[in-house]
Amino acid sequence: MSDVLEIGGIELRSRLFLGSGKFAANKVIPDVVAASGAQVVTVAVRRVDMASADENILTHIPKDCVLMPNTSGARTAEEAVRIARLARAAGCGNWVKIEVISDNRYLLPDNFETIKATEVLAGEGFVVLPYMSPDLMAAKRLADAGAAAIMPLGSPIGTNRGLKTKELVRILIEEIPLPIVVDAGIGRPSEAAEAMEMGAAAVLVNTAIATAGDPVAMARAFGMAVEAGRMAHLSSPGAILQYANASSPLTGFLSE
Amino acid sequence: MSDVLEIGGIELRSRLFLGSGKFAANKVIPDVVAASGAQVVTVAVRRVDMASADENILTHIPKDCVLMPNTSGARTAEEAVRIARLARAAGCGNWVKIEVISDNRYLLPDNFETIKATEVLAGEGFVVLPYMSPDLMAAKRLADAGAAAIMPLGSPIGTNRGLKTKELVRILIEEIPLPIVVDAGIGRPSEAAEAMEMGAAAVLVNTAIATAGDPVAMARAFGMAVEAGRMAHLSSPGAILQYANASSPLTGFLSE
Amino acid sequence: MSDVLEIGGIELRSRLFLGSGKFAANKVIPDVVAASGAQVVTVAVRRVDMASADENILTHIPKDCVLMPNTSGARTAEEAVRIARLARAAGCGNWVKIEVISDNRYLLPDNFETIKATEVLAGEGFVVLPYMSPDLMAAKRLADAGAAAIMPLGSPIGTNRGLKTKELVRILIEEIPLPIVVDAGIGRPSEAAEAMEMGAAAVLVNTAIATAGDPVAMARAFGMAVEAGRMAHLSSPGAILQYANASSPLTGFLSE
Amino acid sequence: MSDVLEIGGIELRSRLFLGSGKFAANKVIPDVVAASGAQVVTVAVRRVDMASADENILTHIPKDCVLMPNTSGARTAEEAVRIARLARAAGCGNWVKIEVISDNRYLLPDNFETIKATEVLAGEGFVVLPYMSPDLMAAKRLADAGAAAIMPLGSPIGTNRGLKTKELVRILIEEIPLPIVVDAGIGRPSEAAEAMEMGAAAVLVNTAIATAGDPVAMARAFGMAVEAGRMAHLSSPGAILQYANASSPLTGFLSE
Amino acid sequence: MRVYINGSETEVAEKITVSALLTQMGLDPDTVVVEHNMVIRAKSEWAQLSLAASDKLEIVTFVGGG
Amino acid sequence: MRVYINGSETEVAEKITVSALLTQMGLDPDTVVVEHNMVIRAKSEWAQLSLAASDKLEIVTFVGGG
Amino acid sequence: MRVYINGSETEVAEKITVSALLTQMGLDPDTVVVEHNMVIRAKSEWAQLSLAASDKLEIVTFVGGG
Amino acid sequence: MRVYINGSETEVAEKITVSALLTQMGLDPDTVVVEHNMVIRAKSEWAQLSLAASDKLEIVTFVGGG
Repeated sequence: MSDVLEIGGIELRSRLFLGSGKFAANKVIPDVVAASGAQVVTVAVRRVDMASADENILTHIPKDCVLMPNTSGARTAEEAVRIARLARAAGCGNWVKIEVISDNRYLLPDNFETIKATEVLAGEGFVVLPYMSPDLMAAKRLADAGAAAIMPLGSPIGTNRGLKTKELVRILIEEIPLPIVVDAGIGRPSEAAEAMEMGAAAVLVNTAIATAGDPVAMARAFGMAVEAGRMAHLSSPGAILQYANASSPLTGFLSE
Repeated sequence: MSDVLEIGGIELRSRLFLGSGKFAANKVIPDVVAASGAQVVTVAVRRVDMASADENILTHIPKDCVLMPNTSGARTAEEAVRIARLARAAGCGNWVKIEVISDNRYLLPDNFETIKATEVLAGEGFVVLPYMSPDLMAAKRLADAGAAAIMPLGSPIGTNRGLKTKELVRILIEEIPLPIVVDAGIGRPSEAAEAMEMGAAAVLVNTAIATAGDPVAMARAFGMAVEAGRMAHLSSPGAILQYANASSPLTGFLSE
Repeated sequence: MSDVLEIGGIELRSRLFLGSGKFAANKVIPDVVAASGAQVVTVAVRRVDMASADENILTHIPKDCVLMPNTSGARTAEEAVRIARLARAAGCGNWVKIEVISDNRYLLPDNFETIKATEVLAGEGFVVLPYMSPDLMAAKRLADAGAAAIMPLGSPIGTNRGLKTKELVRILIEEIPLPIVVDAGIGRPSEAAEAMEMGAAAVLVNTAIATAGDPVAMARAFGMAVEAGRMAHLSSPGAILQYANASSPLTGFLSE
Repeated sequence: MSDVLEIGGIELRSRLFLGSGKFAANKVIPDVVAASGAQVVTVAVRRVDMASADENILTHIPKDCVLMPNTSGARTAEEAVRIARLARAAGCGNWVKIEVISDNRYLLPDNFETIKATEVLAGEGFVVLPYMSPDLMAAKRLADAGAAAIMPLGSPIGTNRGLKTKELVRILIEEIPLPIVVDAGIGRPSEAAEAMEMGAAAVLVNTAIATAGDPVAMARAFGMAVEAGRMAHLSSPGAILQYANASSPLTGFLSE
Repeated sequence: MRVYINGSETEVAEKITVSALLTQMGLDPDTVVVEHNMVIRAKSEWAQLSLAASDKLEIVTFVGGG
Repeated sequence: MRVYINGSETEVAEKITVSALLTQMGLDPDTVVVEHNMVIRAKSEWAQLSLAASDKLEIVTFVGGG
Repeated sequence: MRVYINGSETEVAEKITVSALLTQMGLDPDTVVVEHNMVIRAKSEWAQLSLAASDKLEIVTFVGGG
Repeated sequence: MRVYINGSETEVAEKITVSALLTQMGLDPDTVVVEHNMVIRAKSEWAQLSLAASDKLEIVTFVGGG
């Protein structure tokens, strides 16, 4: 099928974006990436930790993946911009997931600072994918600021609560002429499939895969579910009805 | 993966059962079966129609599929038994989906007559899969009567309304030591995936595939979604939480 | 308003039925009944307990209430009939809530035994209100057996899970020409209101009131919610729309 | 009960705010206000219409109600401020509902402009209740800007779709130390009750009452439902459980 | 003489009547129903109804229930 | 001679066999099942099985169904 | 003399006061608010406030709204 | 000479270059990015770039994140 998603000039065949945090052991990541089929993988930027001789995360991510550093840890647009620039200096491309958070309980993103950071970074040539709290007017401003895609949350990060913001995400999909990537909260493949059926361009999943008992199998499950949901979206699903409609002929039979 | 579903002595690798009704043209069925990966296909029994020189449905169903004739049209156990015997006489195996319906608006099955028919047909050596309105005590009686699997409805036949009976189906899965196959009402791949994630053994889909704009693509989508849901069920999904849980490290960063 | 519910020849103004079990102290019951406005109160029948000099529950129930003994403890129709007869011998009227349960985990009722008991007791002149697992054909049989009303569960007894069987209860309301009383599982006033908005004739609440921190206030809340839901049902609610519809005039304003 | 809601120095006993738009005939409004028990009523500001000798809406609103003019029609903060000042010049108090909308399909509010308008108007001594798209960080900014309460939408204006933004509204209630008033989208009394059970301080209803077949009865229904939901919130509702919990004693009975 | 009261084997006086038994048990006759060998007995019969050895008696009452 | 085929009264030749009838109706014997007076008849019996007046014959086949 | 009333160009008498204009338009002064060249004017000013050519006047009132 | 590395005050040799510092810290230059007094410095500059007292250095790398 020639159904590709183009973001920042790159043509993606997989519509599952993968987060690389929280894995019990990072060495499982290559198998997870392979099983999921993901072509975009997020990473975070942190000060080197002298104490723990932690392996380099990049060694676990296949070279043909698009690397999407996030700006986690940023509480303001200014900090997000600084982190994004550091990330780009690593020479792994110019994608960035903007994430500006100052709420410590629900880790909900700050749309206002996110818009400011988007504007600056898009102006500097980054391919900017802002993580946001679903809100139509904020999404419009992100689009105007130069975002390459919009990433509204389904529910708070890491909760596995699913697509609780369906009503608002549905409106973004309908009204915003950019790819909508549901990021955060997706806990089950069925929820990823539902997001895709609604017309999301992609979903970003991390916790649900990283914390599953078998992350490789779960990655494969998400990969298939995302593809299934996308395919269903393109296949003109039938109408939802109030009354029943027989699957077998109702015409007369033996008793008549 | 060696995850097989055994029903009536047959080992099934695919957990998507396919209904063959309502296709705009039956000649699409072979491609639909292939795309879905289904190994069990339902058919109905009807008087030959001299008026329409209708092609034989069996010519469209691959020979290696398990054929599961239904007893649609039956309003009583007696009629269901008669139809089942006719179906078996065709020499295509001994599986039967019992379907006894006298409600014309919602086409809801009659559990009482269904139990009676199950008892008779199981006694005659049929592999009996009764379609039922989800009810724990009725399911226990079906199990006692010799059913090989239990097929509760997700919502009324042909409505595409989805898994509206989740609460009751969940209990059947937990309490009945037989495969639970969600039959009727599943309208989207995401709903099929959710049923599988809950622990259903399989799902039976007809309308959602047959009436899609592109039934072959929709069949493939359902096949993948069912597999994804099953895989997720086996992969120990993570917990669902109230509060957020960062995917990126929360440890100190630049500003500190 | 002259909106009365007639069951067994009695005209009820309140559509909230109250269960009397599980109260921390039975002496709160008169205030609960008064606050709720309930006119029908259920009780159970048990062997006298010599050990605990338990007060008589009837002393706590206002004399003008309709007493509805249940057959809890019965595992078969025969036991239910025996309990119902004992209850009637107490001389407190001829209403009975049939409850036949042999499932110990979810306490789900046995529709088959319930139908048998209904037939016997209706034949003996009882006003029979069977508690049931929502299933259209079982409800039709209960109606045929002489039930005065049908009482499907919203979710398992005592769970406060709410109206999880909405899809099936909605169909009972539409198809069964008897009052439908949602019994079991209703945990919040909003859920009681929703059942009434759907067209339920009444709801029976016990756990949600008895186990609230303030049962009297909760009883009042349920009484009001049931009345609100009923009133809304009778007031022709507006349509549910996809797109917005301004509440304030959209005609031109200052800027034009 | 001494449960009062204080906003802008005024103590409100009713937690149902009423919108005055869309009534088929404005002369029903006094009966609607009385039936609902509402103490706060919204109105819009418009240019006088010479063509239609429209009666003055204020003649239909009881004098003891708090009048809350909205800024509907405003597309920017500046316009909202201008409308608010005009409204205050009418001499009917200093409350204002800020409503800044430039989206024509879903009429979703613009949180950014709303915050600006809130800051200006709160600085001028208005009691400001901003209508907003539910977003935690925007709500925090509104609080900082001097809002007296925060009014997130349940679903788009006039849709009767209900509390679709539950997940986000729940977080606002938990995190924002101001009254949260659910405004827009509430279509049924049960939904209003649910919002109150969640801990909303009040709900604002217009379309659901104004477009009901019987607006006076529907107003009464909403008034009762809001009170019921509030009372339930204050009564420590019982826990929601997975497994059943008998309402009648499970101790031995006849058969033992 | 031993009878079964609510499932428990119990020693009672020979030919004791139901009325006497209830009094002895401290039960208010107005709050109980009595089943004697599977037959429900009206309150009016209790004064005359004498128990025999091995009789089965059920004495039930109403309790809170939902 | 009149028989009932799938509920419709139909004129057929005297003592016609099921095989002959199917041929005459243009039906492929491999795709149908035949019930004769409420008894299902195996394909192997059809050549010998002659109909009598007023016999009831059901000739069924598989169609698409869910 | 032409002024703009609620966005529409309108012919009015020279130096007409707001009070006179409202009376002429049949509007109840108690139900409207007047903005004159973007400045809200109190009711007490209306009798003295004369319009000049090209002035912009907004006359608003409350209507039903949610 | 004391400088600030990732927020911690640290003793280093006078005029040490970034390259030397990284080597001394056992860090693979290919896996880190260096910000010197708020300015990001390209890898090609590290061999020449000498630190002065009180300089602020941030040495960051990629870790797992979502």
